[in-house]
Amino acid sequence: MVEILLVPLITAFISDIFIKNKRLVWFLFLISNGYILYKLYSLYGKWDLTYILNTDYQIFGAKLSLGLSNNPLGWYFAFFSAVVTLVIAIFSIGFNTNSKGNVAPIWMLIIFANLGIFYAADWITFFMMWELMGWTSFFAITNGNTKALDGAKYYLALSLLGGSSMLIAILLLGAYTKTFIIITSAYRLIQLFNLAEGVFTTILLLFIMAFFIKSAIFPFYMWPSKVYAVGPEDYIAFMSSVMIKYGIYPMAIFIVPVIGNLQLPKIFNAGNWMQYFIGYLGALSAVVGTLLAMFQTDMKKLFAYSSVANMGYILLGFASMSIVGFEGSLFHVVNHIVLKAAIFLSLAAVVYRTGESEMHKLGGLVYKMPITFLTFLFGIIAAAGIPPLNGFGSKWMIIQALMEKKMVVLVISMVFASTGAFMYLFRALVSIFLGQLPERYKDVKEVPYTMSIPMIIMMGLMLLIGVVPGVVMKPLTIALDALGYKVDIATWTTLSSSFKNATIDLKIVFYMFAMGIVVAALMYLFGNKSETIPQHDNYTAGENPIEWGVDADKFNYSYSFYQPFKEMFDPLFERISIDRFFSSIGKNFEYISPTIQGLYKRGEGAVLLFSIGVLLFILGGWIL
Amino acid sequence: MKDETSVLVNIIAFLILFVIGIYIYSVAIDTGAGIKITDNITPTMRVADKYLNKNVLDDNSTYQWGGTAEDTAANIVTSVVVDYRLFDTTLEVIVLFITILGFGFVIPKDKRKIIKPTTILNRWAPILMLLMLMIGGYTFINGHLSPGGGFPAGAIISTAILTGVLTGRRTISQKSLKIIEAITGISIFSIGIISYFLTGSFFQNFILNDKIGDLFSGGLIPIFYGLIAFKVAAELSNIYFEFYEE
Amino acid sequence: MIAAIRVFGYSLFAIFIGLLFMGIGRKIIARIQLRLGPPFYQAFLDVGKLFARKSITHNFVMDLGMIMSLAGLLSTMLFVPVAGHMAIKTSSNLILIIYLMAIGHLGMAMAAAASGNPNATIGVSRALTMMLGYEIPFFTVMLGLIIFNGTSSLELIAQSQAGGILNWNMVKFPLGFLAAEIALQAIMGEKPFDAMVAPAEIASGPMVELGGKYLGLAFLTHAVSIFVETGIMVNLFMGGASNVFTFVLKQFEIYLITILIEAVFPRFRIEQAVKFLWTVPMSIAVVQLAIILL
Amino acid sequence: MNSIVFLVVIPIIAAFLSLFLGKVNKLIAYIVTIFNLSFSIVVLVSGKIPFNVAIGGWRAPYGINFVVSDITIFFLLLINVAAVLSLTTIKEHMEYQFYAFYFILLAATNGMVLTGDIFNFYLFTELTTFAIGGLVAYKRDRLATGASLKYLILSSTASTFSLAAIGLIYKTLGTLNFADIASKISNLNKASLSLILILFISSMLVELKIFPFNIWVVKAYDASIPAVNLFLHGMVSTAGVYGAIRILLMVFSKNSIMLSQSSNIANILILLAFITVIISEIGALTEKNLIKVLAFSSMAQLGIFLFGISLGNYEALKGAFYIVISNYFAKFVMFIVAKNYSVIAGSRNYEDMKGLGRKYPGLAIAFTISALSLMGMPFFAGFWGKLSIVGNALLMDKIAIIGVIIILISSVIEGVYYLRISHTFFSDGNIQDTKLSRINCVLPIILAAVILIIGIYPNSIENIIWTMINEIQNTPEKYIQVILPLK
Amino acid sequence: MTQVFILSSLSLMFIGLYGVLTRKNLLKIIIALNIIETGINLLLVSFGYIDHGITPILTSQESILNLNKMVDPVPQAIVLTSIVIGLGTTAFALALAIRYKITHNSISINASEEEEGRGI
Repeated sequence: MVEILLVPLITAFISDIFIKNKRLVWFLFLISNGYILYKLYSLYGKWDLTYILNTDYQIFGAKLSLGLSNNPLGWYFAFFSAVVTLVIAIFSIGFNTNSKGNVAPIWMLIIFANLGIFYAADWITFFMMWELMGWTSFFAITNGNTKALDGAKYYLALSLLGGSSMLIAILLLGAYTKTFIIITSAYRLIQLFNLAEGVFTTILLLFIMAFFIKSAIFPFYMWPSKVYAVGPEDYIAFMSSVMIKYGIYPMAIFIVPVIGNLQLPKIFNAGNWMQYFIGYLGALSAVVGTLLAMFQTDMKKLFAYSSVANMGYILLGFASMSIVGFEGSLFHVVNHIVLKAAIFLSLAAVVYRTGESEMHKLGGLVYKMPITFLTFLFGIIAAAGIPPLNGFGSKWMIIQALMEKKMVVLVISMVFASTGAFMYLFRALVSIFLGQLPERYKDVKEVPYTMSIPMIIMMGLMLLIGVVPGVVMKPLTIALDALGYKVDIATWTTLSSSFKNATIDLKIVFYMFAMGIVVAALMYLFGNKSETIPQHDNYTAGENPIEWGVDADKFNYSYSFYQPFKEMFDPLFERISIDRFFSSIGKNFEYISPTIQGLYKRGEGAVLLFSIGVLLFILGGWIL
Repeated sequence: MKDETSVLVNIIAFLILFVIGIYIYSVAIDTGAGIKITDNITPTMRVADKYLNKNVLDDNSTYQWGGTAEDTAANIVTSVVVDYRLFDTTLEVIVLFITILGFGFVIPKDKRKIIKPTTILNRWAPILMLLMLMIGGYTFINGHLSPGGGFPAGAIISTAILTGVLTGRRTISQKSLKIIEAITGISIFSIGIISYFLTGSFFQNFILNDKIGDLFSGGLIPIFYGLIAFKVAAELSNIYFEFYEE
Repeated sequence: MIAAIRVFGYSLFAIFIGLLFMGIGRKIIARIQLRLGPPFYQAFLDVGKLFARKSITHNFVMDLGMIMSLAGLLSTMLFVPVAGHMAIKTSSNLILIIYLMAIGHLGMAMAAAASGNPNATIGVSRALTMMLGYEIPFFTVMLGLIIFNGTSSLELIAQSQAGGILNWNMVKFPLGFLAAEIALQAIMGEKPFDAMVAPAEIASGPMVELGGKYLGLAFLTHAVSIFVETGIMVNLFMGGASNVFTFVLKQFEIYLITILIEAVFPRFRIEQAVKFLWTVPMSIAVVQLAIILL
Repeated sequence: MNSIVFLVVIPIIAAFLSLFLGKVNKLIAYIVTIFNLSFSIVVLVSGKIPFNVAIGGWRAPYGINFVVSDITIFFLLLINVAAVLSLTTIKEHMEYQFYAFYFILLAATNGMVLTGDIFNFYLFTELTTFAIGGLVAYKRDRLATGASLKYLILSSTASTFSLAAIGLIYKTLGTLNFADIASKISNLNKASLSLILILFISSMLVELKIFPFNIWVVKAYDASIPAVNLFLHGMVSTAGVYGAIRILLMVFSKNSIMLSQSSNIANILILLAFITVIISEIGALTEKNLIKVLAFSSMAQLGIFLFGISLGNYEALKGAFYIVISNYFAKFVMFIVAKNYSVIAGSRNYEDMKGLGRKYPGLAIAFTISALSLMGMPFFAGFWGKLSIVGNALLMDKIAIIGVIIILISSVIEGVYYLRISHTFFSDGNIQDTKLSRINCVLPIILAAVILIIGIYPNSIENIIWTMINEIQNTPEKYIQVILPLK
Repeated sequence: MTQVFILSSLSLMFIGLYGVLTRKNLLKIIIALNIIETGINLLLVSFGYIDHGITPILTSQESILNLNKMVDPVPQAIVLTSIVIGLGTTAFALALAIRYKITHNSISINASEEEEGRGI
């Protein structure tokens, strides 16, 4: 069991030594990812595997022992992120042939931490892996270019803050429940609820704060847009799809079971106040994420906010606290991993070829990069949750669960967010791929094979999960069953919810869609033949716009795409901005620090401060 | 010109001292149980009682004038300084060595011309130097009998050298002063090491059974005081030579 | 194989009914505007003419887009139970239908954007904003019905309104019906909310570059969308009739209401439309929801 | 056993000799330091610990005595190892005064750790102050004289306070020996005990770099040459830490770990500790000069150490020991790296050191590892310290909880500015390649490896620390009986 | 009688401390330091004071008899060393002050090291 963690560590060390020649390092990276995937596959089903390392370091009187256990939910998260990481690894071989910095060793360390987080048996190991992942991702994001620094600094400060709040929570938990094992601490925490409710809520809130920072939920939704815009694209594909789930995994394994069976009064007999707290935060991050995504001009920032929205959906699933909602959000975790990885791979391909990531400077790439366009289109359809592809299944289950629990406001915000999602996703499709092709990208070619094959694999994955959800739902339900949830094992193609005959068969949906295409194609062939003519000689009635001194892509309407819509929301966003609030905290510290340096620079008040110190001691004696 | 920050600093300083004073006063008149800082501890409870009765090694030994004791110095302060707590004094010598070394190291080397001495000083200089040397010698020789000791003796001897410097006569060169200083320092500590080899523990007095009161009593004390005197004299006169212009 | 024939039959029937409604609709609007108006079968003639004529396209994405839009609408139609029975025996889920409708809009929008004409992309952006506008009130109404009936399958909701006119949802939830009507107006893209096709400002928006068979496909898509939207309204609020004829008649009544409204109203600006949609129908729907919940 | 005094006498004799041996002084320095180190290792191995040496033959409360217990030998080793390592960084020829000051500093720090007499401890502190004053002023330029003078003024006022405290102790308890004071402290009046404590602690906190008393720190570190930085960090603050442990926890605290009955002094200490941490972290946030950043950070680490001690819980004390060890190794690496990089880049501003991490990856990685250990990141030595301090402070009273929260926030700030520095090392810059010999890359890598080993597998350090803690736990048997056998 | 000594030495110390805290000129600060030193020395000696005590020097047999009237020798030993420390600090500080005058061309304590031309 432990060799699955040792392999990435050793490869990280080796590739750090041979960091100079890229080809070997990235090849090693691919092989170790492949090995991890194979190992994870072989671990399926063996849920009692554990590995304990006893240290005689004493904390709260007891000797600390660090452990790894193959818990089913951890396996579920680890396996599907390993699948996607392998695909990204293939992609990044081609992508990194001529990139400056080499992020492979640090990335291997992150994968080590990733597996550690999913397999940690007790809180201390979990925290150790969590913090390791925190600072290694800082180095991966900056990776040598200094303009990435302030975004990465912002992320680092937030993740360290999250880490500290989690440390306090873990230690309080350890002190009051006398154990660090995750599962037993969950049960004892519930009993602790009626003893010391104040401590219970502080522990829970601190945990939730740490997980929300990592998963970019509402109060901390700003860092993805700052970080994804500056990091190396292939690593950002990994980060935006897999690393944003680190907050969700502990929510699923610890917070939801604890909140689930708390004997708290039910509000509108739907759930206790904590469920609503999580639900409303999820709804807020979905709505705010969607609105902000609409107004972005940089494509990576746009998809950063779309990740925030998707995390919101997952939280809404958790808030419903019904088994269908729980399954729906875990299913959405895998869906989001797959579709976000696909989208960011195609973005990486676009940036690899054009080097530009501002949407209004791009356009018309569909004719030059058809495979990238298709992946992006599939990604868009999946992200918007449109049936034939994988996004729909999980959103459907979450909406069903919320409706069944009559959490009306949450359902409405979810639907608002998913239709809004359709708006900004389509906006990205239009500005990057459709419309006029600017002059400077005339000679842009399709990405080489090593990069287009992973994209095709991703397309296939999305379609496969879309049509046959059992590929993900079956292992998920088996894992939940192993964990002790009363759940019936999902069939290959049907998804069911607890409403009266609310089961949908995605296979039939696919057939219906295919038949629709056949009928439409027949209608199309029935018509007369048509000839293709270049784009810019239509509305300009044959004249070439260049004679008017304007080049073609000036006619590309994509700069402020939803201008009227934006004006509706501008007054709202001017007044309250969480982003300004957090960065102002940072600014205050940086504002105070020169005054302190001034105090130490001249140093002539030394004796005065000495006597003030003595005074403090004396006053302490009288006052305290 | 009194700008307002310094006035503010004055007030703050005054306040701080005022509060400290009140605090000390309140501690002094405190009525709690236990020994207070104001009442003197009964003499027998103090460590000094053993030094006075010179019975540190075995508790009930007494001594007579002219008889012998574990430490035969008449001046008990000297016995404490140079015998019972000799290590402090050796460290004291090092403090002086370090500070004068630092002094010489840090002071800028722009030596000033010595103005021509007046005839009176010229005439009386040798007599004065002789007198100072005699008094210095006296103080450290019977430091263990009468008040005084190595440190004041060194200071007096250095004033002799100072008069030599003031009158412009070359009494002793700075180089030789440094050598004296080093030799005396090393010899102090080598005596300590010798006593370690002789008696098993450092700085132990290995000259015993001499009688209290006579000139050569007190074991190693006169030797130590002599060395200290010369060391202090050498160091202090080192300072004068920093300003002396050949 | 029979399933394929049934699907084909259903789609032809839907197209036929759709075009029929369009023709009759144009006739009625003409009559309201005191002019004779084209014969009711005019829509069939147009489609025939369009498919016969040669046409121009810019790239494969336009073709793919148009096919996808028609295919999307058709597959949505296949899930709407017509008078109780559907092309293929499966459960027709409301949420599924809402998301499937998005494919039609996606296809149309993609074709328009691929044409590279700025008017088209402006039209598409307005269409999508409008979609966000009408989606929320429409969904709130549906949410009320789903929670009331405890199921999200359209068939069961239709069957729950069996029996006389008295237990139709239209009667039981008049506010819900009113809100759904206003939202329907926007879904169909009729006059007060047709900022996206706005012929005056952006030369019929997305359809600006379409000619020949592409315009024909657009017509068919519009026809099928009329059929689907009115079909949903009938199932939700008018008890989804026992035989096909009454089903079509009810659909026509719904369509008639929208046509009448369309004939007399000027056009909203896009943000006015969205603001209106989010305030008036939304508040009615919320009141309806509150009634249902309490 | 009596020969332990050689540790102090030999360097002093070498100091006197250094006047004559101009060129060979460096060799003598190496010989004496290695003698000290090997001698303390021999004493450690000899297993006769704990034992007591009476200087001049006079038994304990009356004469001066040297005590060697577990804590003493541990800190002795730390100081002597630090001395040997910092000597390696001296490359160019130094005047003989430098070596004289160095020898005296070595003797004084060893003496501070060994001595069992409070006046002797005061004298050794004085010697350290003068030696440091001299070493800081070694460059004799504008910065060095200012820093040394202001340090001297502050430390001499502080020393008068401690002298007053010693006088009061002698007046009330009649003895100057640590063990004797420890056994007689309980029959002191509460108010006078807190007066004595205040006077003594305020002079000690100057050396422990705690907030109102540490104005001298940044100027002294910035003004002195890199070797002196290492002396300051390796020898002086370790001796200060030893002084705090010995005096606060063993002499004045009766048998309970809390600082004697006056718990409000402990509260004030906690308050000052976490104020120091937050202020020095904020101070370091926008500091450009690398040496000043390290000075601020060492103040913060000592603040956390004091916080750990004054919590009054043995596990928190264990955490404080971890912090001392991790800070000791980490700062060593950082100062050496700072020295090498500032030599290459020509200026102490870390922005001019861009790209050096790519030319000399060993140094930059060692710097990052020690930075992460200071931040308390897992898999590094600092984490274990932070874990037990935070864990136990959470269960204490309100002021401790506020303190822990502030310390965690400041460790976030520390993380931001340290990783920003190590990022500038690794980012691509144009540095003309002045050949830095490979050998001085070796030392930081070894020390970083030590930090990593402690971080990953803390068992070895854990047992050593527990032996020391149960010496503090039962001070009467372990310390007082050794010195004053039951009469 | 001891109150007089203690009070006078305390006042000496406070005057010295006030001087160190408030004066700007370095030489005045060093002098104030000296005042504190003498204050402390007087305080230490006064701790060992006994009413009508005699000096702890044995001059004859009968002085051995009235040992308990002798003043406590240990504070005097401590004072002896602390006087020399006072001397050392003052010498070293004065040397530094002279060099400070040259490098900062100003004798005031708040002449800053980094920025040029500040401080009187």
